[in-house]
Order: sequence, then structure tokens, then C-alpha cells
Amino acid sequence: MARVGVFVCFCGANIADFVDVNQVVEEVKRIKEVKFATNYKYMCSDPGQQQIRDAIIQYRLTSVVVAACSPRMHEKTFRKALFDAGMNPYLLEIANIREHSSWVHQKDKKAATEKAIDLVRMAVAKSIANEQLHEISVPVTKRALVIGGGIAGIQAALDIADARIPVVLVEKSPSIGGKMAQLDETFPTLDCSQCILTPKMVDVASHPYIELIPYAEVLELEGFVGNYKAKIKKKASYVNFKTCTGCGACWQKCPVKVPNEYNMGIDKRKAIYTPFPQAVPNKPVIDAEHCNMLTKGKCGICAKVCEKGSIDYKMQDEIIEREIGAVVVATGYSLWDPKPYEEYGVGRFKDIITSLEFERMVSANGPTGGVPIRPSDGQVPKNVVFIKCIGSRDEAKGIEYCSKICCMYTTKHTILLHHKVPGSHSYVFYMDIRAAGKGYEEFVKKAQVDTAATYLRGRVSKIYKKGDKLIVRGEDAQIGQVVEVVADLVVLATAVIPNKDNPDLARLLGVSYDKYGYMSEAHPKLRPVETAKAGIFLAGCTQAPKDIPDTVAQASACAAKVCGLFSGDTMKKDPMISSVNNEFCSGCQNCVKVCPYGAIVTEEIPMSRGSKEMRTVAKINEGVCQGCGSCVAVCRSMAISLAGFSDPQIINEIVSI
Amino acid sequence: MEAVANNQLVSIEKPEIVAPPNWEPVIIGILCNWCSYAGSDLTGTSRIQYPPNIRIIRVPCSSRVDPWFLIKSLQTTADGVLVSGCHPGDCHYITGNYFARRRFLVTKKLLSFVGFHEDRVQFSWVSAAEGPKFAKVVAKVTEDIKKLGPLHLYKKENFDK
Amino acid sequence: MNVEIFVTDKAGLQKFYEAIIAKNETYAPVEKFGKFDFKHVSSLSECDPDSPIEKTMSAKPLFFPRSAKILKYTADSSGTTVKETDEDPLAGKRVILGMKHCDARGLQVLDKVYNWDYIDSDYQKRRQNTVVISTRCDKAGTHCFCTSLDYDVQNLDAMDVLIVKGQDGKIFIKARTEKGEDFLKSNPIDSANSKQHPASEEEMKKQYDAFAASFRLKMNYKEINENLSKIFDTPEFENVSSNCIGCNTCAFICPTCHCFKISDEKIKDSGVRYKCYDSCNNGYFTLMAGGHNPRPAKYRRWRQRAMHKFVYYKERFGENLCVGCGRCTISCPVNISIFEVVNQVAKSEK
Amino acid sequence: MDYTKQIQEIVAKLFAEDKIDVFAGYRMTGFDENQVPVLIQSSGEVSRLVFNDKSVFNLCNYLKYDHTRNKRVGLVVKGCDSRSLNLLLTEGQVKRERLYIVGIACDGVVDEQGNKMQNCEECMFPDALVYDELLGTQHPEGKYKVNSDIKELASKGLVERRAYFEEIFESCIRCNACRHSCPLCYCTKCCIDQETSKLYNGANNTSSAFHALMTWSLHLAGRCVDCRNCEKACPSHLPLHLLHKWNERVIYENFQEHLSGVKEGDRGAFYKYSLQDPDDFIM
Repeated sequence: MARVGVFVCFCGANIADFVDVNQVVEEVKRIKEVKFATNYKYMCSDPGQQQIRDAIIQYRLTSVVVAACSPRMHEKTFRKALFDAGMNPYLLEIANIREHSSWVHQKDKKAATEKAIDLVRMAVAKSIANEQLHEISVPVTKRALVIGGGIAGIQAALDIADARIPVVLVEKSPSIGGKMAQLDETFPTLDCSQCILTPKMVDVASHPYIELIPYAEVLELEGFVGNYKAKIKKKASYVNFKTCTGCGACWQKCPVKVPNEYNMGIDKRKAIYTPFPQAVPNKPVIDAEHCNMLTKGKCGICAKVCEKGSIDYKMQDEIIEREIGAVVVATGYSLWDPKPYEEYGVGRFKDIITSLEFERMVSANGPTGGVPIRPSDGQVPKNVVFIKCIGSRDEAKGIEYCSKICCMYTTKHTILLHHKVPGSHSYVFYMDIRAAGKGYEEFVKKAQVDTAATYLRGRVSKIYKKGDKLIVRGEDAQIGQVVEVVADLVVLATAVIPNKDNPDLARLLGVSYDKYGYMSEAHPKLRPVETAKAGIFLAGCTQAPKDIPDTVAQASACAAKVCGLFSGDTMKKDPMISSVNNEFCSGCQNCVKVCPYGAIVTEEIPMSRGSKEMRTVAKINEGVCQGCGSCVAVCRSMAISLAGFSDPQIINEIVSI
Repeated sequence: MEAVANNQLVSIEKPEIVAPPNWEPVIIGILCNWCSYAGSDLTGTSRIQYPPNIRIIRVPCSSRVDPWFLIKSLQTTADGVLVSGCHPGDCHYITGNYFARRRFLVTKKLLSFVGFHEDRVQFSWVSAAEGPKFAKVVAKVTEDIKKLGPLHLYKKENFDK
Repeated sequence: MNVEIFVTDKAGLQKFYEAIIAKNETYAPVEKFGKFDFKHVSSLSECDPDSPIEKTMSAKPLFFPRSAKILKYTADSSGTTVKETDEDPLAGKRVILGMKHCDARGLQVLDKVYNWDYIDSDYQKRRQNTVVISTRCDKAGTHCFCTSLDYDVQNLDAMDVLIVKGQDGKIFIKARTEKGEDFLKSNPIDSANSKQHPASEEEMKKQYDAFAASFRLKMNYKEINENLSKIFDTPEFENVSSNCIGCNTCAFICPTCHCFKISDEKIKDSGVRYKCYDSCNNGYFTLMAGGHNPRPAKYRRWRQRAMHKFVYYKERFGENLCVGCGRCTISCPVNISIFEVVNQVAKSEK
Repeated sequence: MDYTKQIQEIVAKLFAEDKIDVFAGYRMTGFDENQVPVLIQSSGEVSRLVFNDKSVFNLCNYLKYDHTRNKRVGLVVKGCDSRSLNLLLTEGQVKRERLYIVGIACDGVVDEQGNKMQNCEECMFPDALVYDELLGTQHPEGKYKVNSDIKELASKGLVERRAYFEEIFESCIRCNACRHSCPLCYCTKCCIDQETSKLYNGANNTSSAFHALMTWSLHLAGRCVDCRNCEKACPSHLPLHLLHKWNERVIYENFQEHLSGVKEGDRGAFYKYSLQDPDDFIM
């Protein structure tokens, strides 16, 4: 026999002013199962909770109804109160008489009170059908997969590995380092990117808890939080990394020249190459698309010069499997192709370059030895025009959002130009200068003073060629006039966009993504690191454009999340999930089709006890089920039940109004 | 029929049934936890007023709503039912509301075919940010059902007054 | 008993019916969706007392309704209170027109069951307050075999008034019980042209003979009673029931099936307890709370049905439970005939 | 349309080659022109089998009961029957390798009075869609037509429709023959059985009949193949096809012309969705 206790909260005046709380208590006392009912000024306060705890013991309550604010507010608080009194916390029901009654019917106390009584009756009826539930524990494989070896992936991998949790780091290209490895100096401190990044890269390679798998891709991820299984494709590198010493004899002798991606195509690399001198691992790979031996079957020079015999032209892609418990996605970003800006002559004028090309040029290890040049004639430019918001904040041609980093790196570029080319002058066309960040505004201010760059607020309408110069025509909105600037070089600050294959990867992982292709976090404010799929976390520009400090912070947050997940041998999970009653299940498997998480599988069970004949029934994977109830509603024989929202609970609510 | 002349409310399905004076309909609102329930909470926190006829039931997702619930509601306590979930594409459970949408349409049409007025069961998408919309939806549903008069079809014993 | 037999014609019968309906709470076969079911009527045009047996449901629900309220209760903090139900809509004084003889026989069977170890007062009240006017069929239905069973179709105690349509449009009306006599006194047949017509009995017998001759099916019930009781374990039951789909229809429309279940409908703080039809063909009929089911297989349930109709009931009450109306065969979705089944099984080897 | 001889030959061969344990077919009632389903266990009984335009009952119903479970079954299917068979295969209730299917290219069957059945007049798929062997000449695929009863009822007013359906639900005696005769109602425990349902506590009265029939028809919405087994089984002769045909129409018109059981692997309309599904009925 159910023994329900009802606790009605005044919420100060929030409820009591508009709902007659005494009448509510009197009315619910008439319900057969209600053995105790009271009200109090603040039920959530400690004395309020104490009343609940005392009544549970004194009246031997079998369930508790708190009539107060929304369950989204204080469900946890009151569950804990039940737990402290030795009662199963899931025997609590909350009647939301504040948000659903007192606050929305403030002009009619009688109606608000009647409604509050009904809401409490419903909660009482539901609570009678409540069952004791226990947190579910799922075993955990304590190994993390980090996808992407840029600064985000490196940071996450190191932080997780430092907690002595094994990490598998998968990088698509032959070396880790990512976009940050291509940068020269970083804002706002102007410390050299390589100097701060390469030690971390080396740490990754030598860390006992990190398994680095370069030149590889994730093909498949199955399973659920704590129990994923990943299939990883190791692309054929045609070089045996185990024996290769990285001496470099092979790429020095290779006769094939290919545009160098690392340097944005400004110079050439060979068909067998290491992407850059500080690459980790510092082992060459053969670019199968361009290698003469692999395309035409002729050449073989690298194999001849390799003393260790590490070259293996017959190498095949290899698929390996790893069992893992959590995934950090840190696949980075791409840059927007400015081709739609035809009026600027993008593509026609060689002396219009992108910021990253400029970055490579001014980089000490860059193709031009750290001095910017005009691609058209190799001259060092004196007057350089920087144009911001290329693609960003442009609904017509590009994307709607702000790419966040361009203001800062353009400022940095004016400084670098000022340092590297004496007598040069920068012009910056901008829409706004967005310098929110520690030391950012100061950095911008100082740069403007030091470089004496000309800042022009306005859009560029046209770029045309006059002799060997480019004429940049734009509007200076501050003086309200059209201006023309004679430029030796134009640098476009192109927008940050998600990688093209982000949606594919998101689908493969079972994570949602937004309209641009960025993967979606579980909550934009309160769960910015998690995805809606448990055990998969996001770091860096996979989620949205970010600068290096933000990326590193998010990566470390991911690591903290992963470590938290792995803190025990099992993880705890909310028990409000579906379960199948085998006796009722007829095995139609329609539930399998509607489950958004693939949490339902089938199993064969004996027809009856001891029978050899088998029949198929549905089985719910506790680890994967998120408790949406889709399967419950489509189960015709009512074999599936959703704990916390079972059919008897809801029907009880319906009929008790 | 005399009562009708005095502008009293009659049940639209059974015109012979006249609503008692000061009759107020009971409407059951089944709301998904993540969008519509949160939206209704926002209506509360914003102190937006709406008619008090609705009684709210929380479910995790609109896809949890079995047509059963609607039938049972109409047969017992309710004069009308409102089911509300996340906007298409916004489902917390990815695809739940797409499946729910199909069932809702068929249930609504079937009920109207066997003689329930279409407006007895209504559906809405209300996001967690749409507090004002929730109030508007409730006001509309209440007004609609008030017009339809009391429901007296296939009621269970205790509810056929 | 020296009873008057009234003779009238079609028009007279019509008037007789009309007068009854005008004066009494009357129930008669009403057609809905091509099937006649006994309903309350307020004019003769609504109903057809001569409805064909194949299309007519039995009158059993007027005495043993498909679902009857037993009691009402409320439960609140002051305790559980049992209340009287609403007035039984079937308990008042009433007349039934056009009941078939087989249904009347069915009532006699039910009388015994409901007057046995427990007296079902609701049933008794309904019986006492009802005047049964039974019309003899003109000819046998396809699946009828009432004439070859262990009862005299012409003389059934449950018929208060008997109507027989004789030759030349002559219609004979005869009170068979005191209740019937009283009824005819208060509802006189106004075009009665003679009383105690000397040849009436004979002409009625003649009609019966012609009626009896129209039967396709003849059952040797003695042989069946005897053989069935010996062959409980025959595998033939499995064969005859193999195409049964277990739908329960046979029991629901049978004029003598009398099993019921109790169903509570509790909503909010009050509830109603109902007594509803149940069927031994239902797989859950014998399911016990502990999970054991003595009749899990379909053939066992079929055997129960056949044996109950022709063996068990006879052992206790001395007569067959089956009245030979053929309704189960007509309504069976797969046309299983109880006549065929029992004959086939009775012939089988043990 | 009479394939008695062919079917007898096929079945005799199947038994001779030991390909099946049981064959579901039709036999004559023995006293009139109508037929009864029959399950044949040996070649000796083959001569009882018949097939003509009186072979109405959907034999797929027998695939769901104990006596054919785990046996190798042969059966005759018409177009509508084969659609229910497709669904049974899709929903994992029978294994294809256990079946030997004699498909019929059906010219339509007749009711007990000899009139062509309404569903045959409107049939879209007269030929068996899944079979091991097909008898008869194939027909072109029909066009979707809205059922004439549905059209008529839908044009009526709300009060009139309510009154009509009230009669239907009042006349229901809750025997559940409709459910038992439906080949797609194979659940081991039914949600509208008081004995098994967690929730259904129904008396055999009108409100329960309404609840049960509505739930039942919604469970068959997007699955019903219009074989009309239920309607033929109903002892009260209720026009149950109205509920199903109405749902079928709503689903066909709104959900990308979904028709159930047309091919194996195609599930009911409620177990898939499309982004194009109507949304305008939702506020």
C-alpha cells in the first residue's frame, strides 16, 4: 500500500501569494494514499528538507511529492534529501506549482489554487507508480582516442596521458603540429610558435602513455560511452617507420617536385618528404600520387639510397582496431577560399595573397627566409594592404559568423611587416576591431602606435592593377569618402571554416553538427565541451573558430572530462532508461528502427524455460540508451518500459486530474 | 434546444449535450522535457499569464507520446489535449519528433474521422526559448476547446456526467 | 393445464406486437450492419421478431449482459466505501419478442447454473421480470440441429408465450406459463377469432414436423455423450482444432456459455467493478497468478469446450449444454462446426 | 480462377520431396459452396485442397500460431495475403527459408453471396508479391483509389459521423475476433487484453470497445494490407475496414504514398520518417 507524503512550498511569496497553500494541503489530505501533507515557507532550505527527511521516517512514506518550483530547478536537491533519509531518490515526484501555476495565473487565485491541487494530485498518482531505481554502472575501457594532432589534439593527449591514461592520437597528415606549426609568431606576446609547439610535439612522441598513429584516419566508431571500438586506417607511407632513421637521404635525392602544402605552395617539396624539418615523427612518407615508382613503376632512387632498406613500395593501407572509452575530436579548421571576391581580382592578380601565405613568408623557416615578397616579381613590398573579414560576416558571399582570430593576426602581421621590411607601411581595411581577450586590446593599441599603420574603416569595393602596382579602392567610412591606396601586396584575412569532411566525421561518430559543418556541443553555455553523444568531446576549431589560448583551454577541459569519466572502473549513468520485458516482446524489431542511438539490439532466448526452440527479442544496451522513450511508444505489445516515465505513471497522471 | 437559444455552450459532437453553467474545459498538455517543458517554465519565469485550464504532464520527448495517452485522456478527464515538442531538427534525441509527428497526424485524423472535432487534439512545437509562444498556444487551445463545448464521447464510467 | 390457444393472422399478430410494444418495455431483434441483436424498441418498424436464425444474436445478453456493473466504490483517506450501483437497466418489467426456441432452451440451462451453488440474484430478478415471447422458426438454419438434441423443442419452460406460424397464414399464440397467461390477459389479441380451436394443437404439431424435416444436421447425442467421455486423450482433438484461430467468438455469441471474469475500472478515487464475458478459448482463461496454465495448448481449450458442452455439464445437470443453434459455426471466422467436430472426435479411436 | 488441380499437384510434390511439414490451404465446408482453411500434414490429405474465387481467408494468419512455428510451411497467398507475408518476414515473425509460397495472380475473390469483395474491386496488387511459384497470369499494378465508403463518410458532417461510429462501437461485443483473425496481430501479449495489459482494464462496454478498436487500428496504421480477415471474422458484421482504410488514406496522402507490405524490408509507416512530412497541422 502506497504511503505518500506531500510537501507544499510557499517559495516565500512566489507561490503562497497566488495559490492558497493551506487549501492545497487540505485537499490532497483527502487522497487515500496520502498519509502526510504539510506546507512550509522554503521547502528547499535545510529546515524544509529536514521536514521531508523526518516525515519519511515518521510516516514510513513510500514516495514523496514536493509541490514547488520546476523539477528542472530542484529535482536533484530533493532527491538528495530522500537519499539522506534512506529512501530511494527516484521515489520523488515534483509538482510544478510555481512556473505552471502561481506565476502564470497571478490574477485568479481560485483557478491557480485549483490547478495547483490538480498538479499535486497528478504528482501523487504518478509517484504511486514510481519504482525504486538505481544508478547504472557501465564498465569503462580506460583509453582515450584523440582525433587530430594539432595544438588541440596535442594538448588533450598530453593532459590525458599525464594522468596515466593511455591515449591513441590519430593524425591525418604525416606529422602532428597542425596549423600552429605553420605560424611564425603568435599574438599577443609575439613568441615564436615553433618554440612553444615543438617541445610539446616531441613530448607526444616520447610519452609512454601516448600511441601516436600519424598518416591515419578513423573509419568507424561503434559502441557506447566507455566501450567504444574504433577502426583506424593507417595509410600506406611506403616507408618502414621502425627502421627509418629520418636521415633525409631519400628526399634529398628524389627527382619529383611537388608544391609544398606546408608552405602554401610557395615552394616545392619532393614526392618523398617530411612535411617540415621539425616534423614529429620525423620520418618521410611517399606521396603516392606523384611518386614515379608508384605511378609509372620507374625510378626507385629512394630505395637505392636508403641504407636501412626502409622503403617498401608494396606497402598497403592497414586497418587496426582499438578499444577505447572516450573520444576527443580535435580536427581543426580550414580557410575559406576567397575566389567569390571577383571584384578584388582574386586569382587574376598574383600579388593578392592570403594571410596564411603571408604568415609562411614572414616565418623564419619559410620559403622566403622570413622576408615577404611579391609573388609576381619577387620584389620586397613596401606598401601592403591588409583586408579583413574576407568571407567572415558576409552573408552574401561567405558566412555569417565572425572568424574571431583575423583582427588579431592581422595586427600581428602589421608588426611583422614593420619588423621585417624597414620603411614599409601597412594599410588595414576593417569593419570592426574585435580585440576581446587578455592583453589583446593593449596589443592592438601598441601595434597601431609602433607601426603607424593606416587603419581604414570600410569595405574594399575594388582592386585593379596599374602598372605593377595594385590600386585598392575602398570607402573610409570615418571620413565618408572613397579612398584609393597604391599597394605592392594585398593580404586577405580569409575566414575560418570547418573542414570539408567535418559532417562526414560527425556522422561517423554519431555527433550532430550545425549548418556550417561545425560539430555541435551538448549545450552552448553549460556543456561546451561535451557532445550530445556521451563520451565524445570537442576541442578547438572542430566546434567553432578559436584562437590558440581558447583552443588549449578547451583541450585541457576535454582532458579533465575524460579523466573524470575514467575516474572509476565503472561509470554511473542515469537509470531513467528503457528496458524490455522478454515475456511480452514479440520480436518485431520496430523499436530497433526508431532508436536514435542504435541502443537496441536483438537476442535469442528460449521459447520457454528449458526449451530448445529459440525466439528473438529486443534487448536494450543500458550504456547507450538515453531514455527518450521512442521505442516505448512504438512497442505495440507494451514490452518496453521507460523507467521514470512508464505507461502506468503517465496514465495515472492523466486519470487523476 | 432551448438552452442553445440562450447562448449556452453545447458539445459540438453531441449538440444535445449542454455545458453546465460556468463550465471550464480541462486540457491535458503533454510536454517534452527539453524544449516545451523548459519553454513553459520560461513562460512562468517571465510571468506571462495564460488560461488556467491546462494540466501539464512531463515526458522526455514527444516521441514518448503513445496515441494511447490521447485516447485515454479524451475518454477520461480531458476535453482536449495539447502535445508539444521540440521544433523539427531540434530534438534533444535527434529524431524523436519526426516519428512523433507521423503518429500525431494519423491519430488526429482518425479521431476526427470517428467523430471527434479536429481541435480536440492539437500539437505544437515550442522551444525552450519560446515562453511567449507557449502562452499563446495555450490560450489558443483553450479558446478553441471552449468553443467546442464539453466532450462526451465514449467516456469511462466516472467521467460521463 | 388446459391452455387457450389463440389463432390469428399476420395482421393480427402485427397488431398484437404493436400493442405490446406500446404498452411494455419491449426488447426485440434490431438489425445493425446486417446482424440482428436484441435491443430496446419503441416501435415495431425498428425491429423484426421473425429475424432469421443465421443473422440473429442470442438473447443471452438481456439476462447475462456482456458487461454488467456489480458495484461501485470510492477510496479516499477516510477509507474505501462500497456503493450500490446504478439501477440495473435490465431488471425492470419487460417483454422479449422474437426469441428463438434455442435461446429459450439456453435460458433454462443458464437458470440451472445461476441457481446452483450461488444464487445470482441479478440474473433471477431479470428472469422473473421478463416475459419471453418465442416464435418458432419456419425452417432450420444451415447449421441448426436443435431438434436432434435431448430436449423437446416444442415444450420449453422458459417460453412464456409461444407463437407458431401454421399453414394458410394461421398464427397460433399460446401461453405456456402462468406468467404468459397473465400477460396475454393484460395484452389481449384483439383479432382472435376463436378460442380453444380444436385442431390448433394438431396444426402446431404439423408445423413442427415440417420444421423438423427441414434439418440438414441430425445428431446422435447419446452416442456422442458416451463416446466423448471415453476419449479424453484422443489426438483427434488436435486435428479438429488445428485451424482454430482462438478468437473467442464462439463463446461470446453462444446462448449457453456462461463464464465470466471480473474487471475493475478504477479511475481517480472511485471505481466500478464489472462482470464481463470470458471464454475458455482464450489462452489466459486458465492462467494462474503463479504463471502456470493447465490449458496452454489450443487443442486442450477446444477439448474443454466440446467436453463441457457434451460431457461435463451433462454429468452435473443431466442434460447437454449445447442447444444446437449453430451460431458458433456461423460466426466462426474459419467455419469450424461444433457438430462436425464432436462427431469426428466421437468416431475416433481412443 | 480455379487452381485446385495445380495446387494439389504442387503440394503432393512438396510432400513427396519432403520440403514441407504442413501446408495451409482451403477445403470445401462439405455442405455448401464456401471454404474453410485447412492445415494438411501429409500427402494423403492433398485431395481435400481446393482453390477458387471462394478462397477468401488470409492464410498468413496460420504462420503466427504454435502449430506452424518452427515447421516448414507451405501456403497459398493471393496479392493481399502476400503483402501481409512481406510484413511478417520484415518484422521477423517467419523465416523465408521455412516457407514454400504458392503465389496466386488473383482475379479477385467473392463473398458468401457470390459478390466480388470490395477490396478486390479496389485492389492495387492482385498478384502475389512474394512466392516460390506463381499460378495464373499476372495483372498490371493498379492505381491507388480512395475507398468509396471512406469518401462517402468523409463527406458527411461531424455529428453524423459521430452517430454512425457510435453505433459501431456500441455493437462491438469485445470478442477480439478481429484481432485474432488479423495476420499482423501476432503479439504474444496484446495491449488490449485485460489479462496481459498493464493498463487496459476494460469492461466489455462501449467505451472499452472504442479504446480497443482505436488502439488496434492505430497499431495497424501503416501496416494493414486490406485483406479484410477482421471484417469477415466479426460476429457483429461491423465495417471495420473503415478505420483501416481511413488510416491508409491519411498515410498514403501524407507520407510519400506509403503502402504497406509492398516489398520485403519495408516497415510500417510509423517506423520511418521523412523531413518532408506535413508540419502544417502543428502550431
